[in-house]
Amino acid sequence: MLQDKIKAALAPLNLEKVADGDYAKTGYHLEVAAQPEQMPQVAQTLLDTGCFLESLTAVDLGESFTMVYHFANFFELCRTVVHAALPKPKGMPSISKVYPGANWYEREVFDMFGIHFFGHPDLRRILLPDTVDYHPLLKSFAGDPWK
Amino acid sequence: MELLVHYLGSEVARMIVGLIGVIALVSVNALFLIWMERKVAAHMQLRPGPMEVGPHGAIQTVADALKLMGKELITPDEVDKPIFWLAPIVIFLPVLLSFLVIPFSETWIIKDMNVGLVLILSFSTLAVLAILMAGWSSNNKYAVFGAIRSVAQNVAYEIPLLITVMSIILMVGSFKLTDIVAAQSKYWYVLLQPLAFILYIICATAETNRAPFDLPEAESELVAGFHTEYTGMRFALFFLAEYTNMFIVSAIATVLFLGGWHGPFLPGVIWFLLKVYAVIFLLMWFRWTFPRVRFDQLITFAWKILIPLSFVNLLLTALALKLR
Amino acid sequence: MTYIKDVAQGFYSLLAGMSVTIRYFVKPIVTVQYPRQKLPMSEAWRGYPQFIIDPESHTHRCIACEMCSRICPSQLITVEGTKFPGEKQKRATKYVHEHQYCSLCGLCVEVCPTTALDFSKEYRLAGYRREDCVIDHLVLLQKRQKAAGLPATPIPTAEEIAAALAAEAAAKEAREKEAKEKEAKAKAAKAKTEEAPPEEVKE
Amino acid sequence: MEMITRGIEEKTYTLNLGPQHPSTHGVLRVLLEMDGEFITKADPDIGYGHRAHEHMAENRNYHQFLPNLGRLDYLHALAYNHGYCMAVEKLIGVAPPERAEFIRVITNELNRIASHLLWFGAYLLDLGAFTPFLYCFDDRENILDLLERVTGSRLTYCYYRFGGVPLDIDDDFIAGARAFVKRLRSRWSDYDNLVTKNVIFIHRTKDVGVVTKDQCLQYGLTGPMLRGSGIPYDIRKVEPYSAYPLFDFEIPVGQNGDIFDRYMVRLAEMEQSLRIIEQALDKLPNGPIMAEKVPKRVKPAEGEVYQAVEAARGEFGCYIVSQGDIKPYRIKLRVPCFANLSVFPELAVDTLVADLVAILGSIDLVIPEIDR
Repeated sequence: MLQDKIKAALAPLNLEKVADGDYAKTGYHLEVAAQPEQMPQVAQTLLDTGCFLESLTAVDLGESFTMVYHFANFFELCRTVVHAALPKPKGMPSISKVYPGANWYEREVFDMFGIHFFGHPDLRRILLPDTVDYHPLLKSFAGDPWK
Repeated sequence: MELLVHYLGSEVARMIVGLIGVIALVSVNALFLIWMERKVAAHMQLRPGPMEVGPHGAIQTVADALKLMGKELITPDEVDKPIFWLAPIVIFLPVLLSFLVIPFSETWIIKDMNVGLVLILSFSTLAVLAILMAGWSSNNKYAVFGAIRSVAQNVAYEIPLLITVMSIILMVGSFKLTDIVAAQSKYWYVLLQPLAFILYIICATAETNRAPFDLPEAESELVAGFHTEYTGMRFALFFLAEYTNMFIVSAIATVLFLGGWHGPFLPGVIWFLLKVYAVIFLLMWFRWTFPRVRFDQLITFAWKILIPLSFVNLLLTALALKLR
Repeated sequence: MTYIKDVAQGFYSLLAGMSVTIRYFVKPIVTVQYPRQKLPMSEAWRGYPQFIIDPESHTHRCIACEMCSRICPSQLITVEGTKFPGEKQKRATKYVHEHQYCSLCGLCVEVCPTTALDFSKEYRLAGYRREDCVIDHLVLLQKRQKAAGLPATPIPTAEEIAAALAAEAAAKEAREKEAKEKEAKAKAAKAKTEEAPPEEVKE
Repeated sequence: MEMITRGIEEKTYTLNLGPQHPSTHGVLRVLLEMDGEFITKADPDIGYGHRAHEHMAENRNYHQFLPNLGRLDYLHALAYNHGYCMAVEKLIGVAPPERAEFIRVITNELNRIASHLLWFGAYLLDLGAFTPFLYCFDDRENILDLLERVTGSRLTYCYYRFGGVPLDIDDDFIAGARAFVKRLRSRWSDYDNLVTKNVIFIHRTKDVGVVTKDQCLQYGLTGPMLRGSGIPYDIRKVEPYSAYPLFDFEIPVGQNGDIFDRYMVRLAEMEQSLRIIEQALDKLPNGPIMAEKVPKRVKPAEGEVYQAVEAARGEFGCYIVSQGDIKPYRIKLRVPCFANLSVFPELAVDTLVADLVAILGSIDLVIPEIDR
C-alpha cells in the first residue's frame, strides 16, 4: 500500500510527525509535520514515490506561518499533507527544483504572504502588480488599500 | 452617349462609360457580397443574420458603410505616413482595372484585349504589394506578420494558379477572354478539366486571403493582420478590395471553367453573374466550414500537393492535345 | 501511394464537413429576434427579490427581523421596522435593496422566516444611473398592488414612525414602571422574608 | 540610426500577446520572445482579473462565501459549489440526503457538458472555424435552459447549500434532461464530420503541444490535460464522492498527450457524462432534498479539511482552516488551470504563433479562476 510505502520512505528523515490522518473528517490519509529546512528532502521523497503536488499554501497564524503542502498520487488514493511551522520573518527553502510546478505556487505565496523562498529561480509577484507594497492575505493587512 | 462618341471616338467613350459602370458595380457588388456573406454565414449557423435595416437586413451594409464614412481616419503616431496613406488606394486600383477585360457577355466588355488573362493575373499580383505596404508602414508587429505571411502565401500560390490556368490556355490557344468563353459554347471546361477547376478554386481562395487560407488577417492569431491599424474609410477600402477581389477570381473561374455567358433562356449577363455568385457562394461555404491551416502547412500544401498536381494536369492536357 | 491516399482522404474529409454545413444551411433557424420575440421565463428564474403579496391580507409579510440583511454576502439590504400600537409584531417601514451589488445568490429568500420574499421575473434591469438600480421594496409593492387592483399598503411616514416609537416608548416606560413597581413590591416582600434559605435565592 | 543597428544586432524580439487578444480567453497576457515566427520563450502574466476571493472568504461567514464560488470558474460553477459545500459539510458533520446527492450529480454533469461544449466551440474559434462554435452554443443553450429551471440562473450558479440543495427537480426537468441526452447523442456524427475527421483540424492538432507523463507529475496537471497523456486520474473514480460510486462510467484517456488527444478525451467525457445523467435519472430516489440538522449559523469546530472534486478542467480542491469562528480562518482554492497553465512555458518553446494559440486553447483556460 502506498500509505505504508510513503511512511517507510519518510522514516529516515526524522520528521516531527508522520501519522495516519482521519480521512472521513479531514480528507487526509497521512499527516506529516516537518521543519522548513527538511521540506526539499520531503518533497524529493514524495516525488520518488510518485506523488504530485496538489497545492501549496500558507496560513498566517499571527506569530508564525504554517506552510501547507498537499500531495496526492495519480494511481492510488493517498493524500499526504505536510505542515511546516515557519516563524516570522524567516524564509522558506524552495521546492521548485524538485517540483517545477511549485514555481508558481511559491510565487503566489510570496505575493500573498511575503514569504521569501530561498533557491527560487524567479521570485516575483504573480497575481498582484509588481508595484504594490502589501501582502493581502496577512492577517495584519487592513483591507482595501485605496480606501 | 452619341455626343461622347462624336467627340472622343467610340473606344474612349466606351472606356469612360465602362469605368463609371465598373465603379457602380464594384460598390453595389461589395455591398451585396457583404450582405450575402452575413446571410450565408448566419444560415449555416442556424441564425437569421441582419434583419433590422430594410427587408431581411438588405440595406444593413449601406448603414455600415455610412458609419464607416463618418469615422475619423486615425493615423497612429509612428507610422510611415505616405505609405500608410497610399496602401488602401494601391490595393483598390488594380482591382478596379481588372474589370476592364472581364467579358460579362459577348458585347458587355470594356476592352477586349488579346492579353486579357495576363493583364488580370498581373494586376492581382499588385494586391500583395499593397498588403506589404500596409503591414510594413503600420509599425505594428502583428501587421508586419500579416504582411509577410501574405507575401509568402501569394508568391507560393501564384505558381500553381498560373500553371493551372496554362492548361486552359493550351486548349484554347488564346489569352483573350472572349475566345476562351467562345470555345466553351458546347461544353464547359469544368467537365474536361475537373482537377484544374479544383486546383484553381483552392489557389483562388488563397489568393484572395480567405479562410481556410486567411492567414494574413487570422483574427485569433494576429488580431486583424495587416489592417490592424486602419480605421474608417481606409479600412473600408481594404474591405471593398477583398470582396471585389473575390468577384474577380470568381469571374475568371466562370470564364475559364463555367462557360462564361453561355446558358439557355436568360440573357448572357444574367448567366454570367449567376455563375459568378455561385462560385462566390462556394468560397463562402469554405470559409464557414473549415478551420484555418497553419502557416508552414499552407506553404507545404502549395509546394507538395498543388504544384505537383497542377504540373500533372498540365502534362495530361498537353498529352491529350497531342494525341488528338 | 500513401501520398495519393492521404490527399484523397483529406479531400473527402473536407467534403464531409461541407455536407454538414450545407445541411444546416437549409435547416430552420433557432435564434429568437429578442425585442420582437420573447421566450417564456422559467419558474425558478431569479430576478431581483421582492415582497410576496399575501393572498389573505393583500400586503407583505415582512417583520423586519433583519435575517436577510445579515446573511446577505454583499450587505446590500437595509431593513427598518417599527412595532405599531395594536400589532403583535414589528412591521417593515423601510426595505431598500441595492440591486447593483446583488449577486442573486438567493440566500435572503431562503433565510426569511416568514417567506416574505420571492424572486421577480424581471430581467430588463438596465438603468442609466446607479440610483436606477436601487429598489425600494415598499414602493415596488405599492406599484404591484395597484397593477393587481389591490389596495396599496401605505408606507409609514416619519411622523407615524415617530408616533409609533413614542407610543412604544410610552408603553415600554409603562411596562418598566410596572416592572419596577413589581420589583419594589417583591423587594418589600423579600425584605419581609429575609430568613429564607439560600437555595431559594439561588433559584 | 540607433534603432536600425539595434534591430540588426538583436536576433529576437518581444511580442506582447494580450491582455486584450482574441485568443487568450480573458485577460491573460503572454510575453513572447520571438525569433521570426518561432517562439523562444513564453512568459504568461496572470492576475489581471484578481479579485482576492481568498481574502474575501476570511471576511465573511460560511454562507456568505457561497456566491463567490460561481464566479471562479463560471463555466463549471456547480463543481466549485459542490467542492466548497462538501468541505463545509465535512467540517460541520452534515451529510446531504440521497436525493440531493443525485440532483447534485445530475446538475453537475450537465454543467460539465456545457463547459466542454463551450470549450469545443471556442477552441475551434481559435483554430479559425467559426461555425462549430454556434452549433455548440445551440446545444449548450438546452443545458442552460434546464439548469435555469432549478438553479434560477444561467451562468454563475449558486445552487448547492450546506446539507443539500434548495430546490427540487421536477418531472419537466427530468423529461428535458432525457430529451437533451438523446439530442446531444444525435449530434456526435455531425461534430465528427465537421471537426474531428477534418484533415485541417487533424494536422493542426496532432503532435502539437505534447505533454509527457513526467511533466504531468512535476507540474501537478489534472483533468483532460493529464488524461490526454494517458494517466487515468479522475477524482470521481479515484476518490469517489457524492453519488458517483453508484454509477457505471469510464475514464477516457489519450496516448500521446497532444492536443488531439485532449480534444478526444473531452469529447469522450461528454459521452460519459451523458451516461451518468441517464443512470442518475433512472435511479433517482424520492425523499428530502435538505438534511435535517443543518445549523442556520455555521460555526464549525477547530480543524482543517481538504476536499477535492473533479471539475471540467481538472481537480478543484477546497482547503478550509477553521478556528472555531463563524468566519473561516483561511480558505485556499486549489484551481486546476493555475497548475495547467504553469506548464505552458515549456510547451510553447519552439512553436509557431499559430501553435501557441492552439496550445493555449487546448489547456481550456478560464482566467478568472486562475486569477481568483
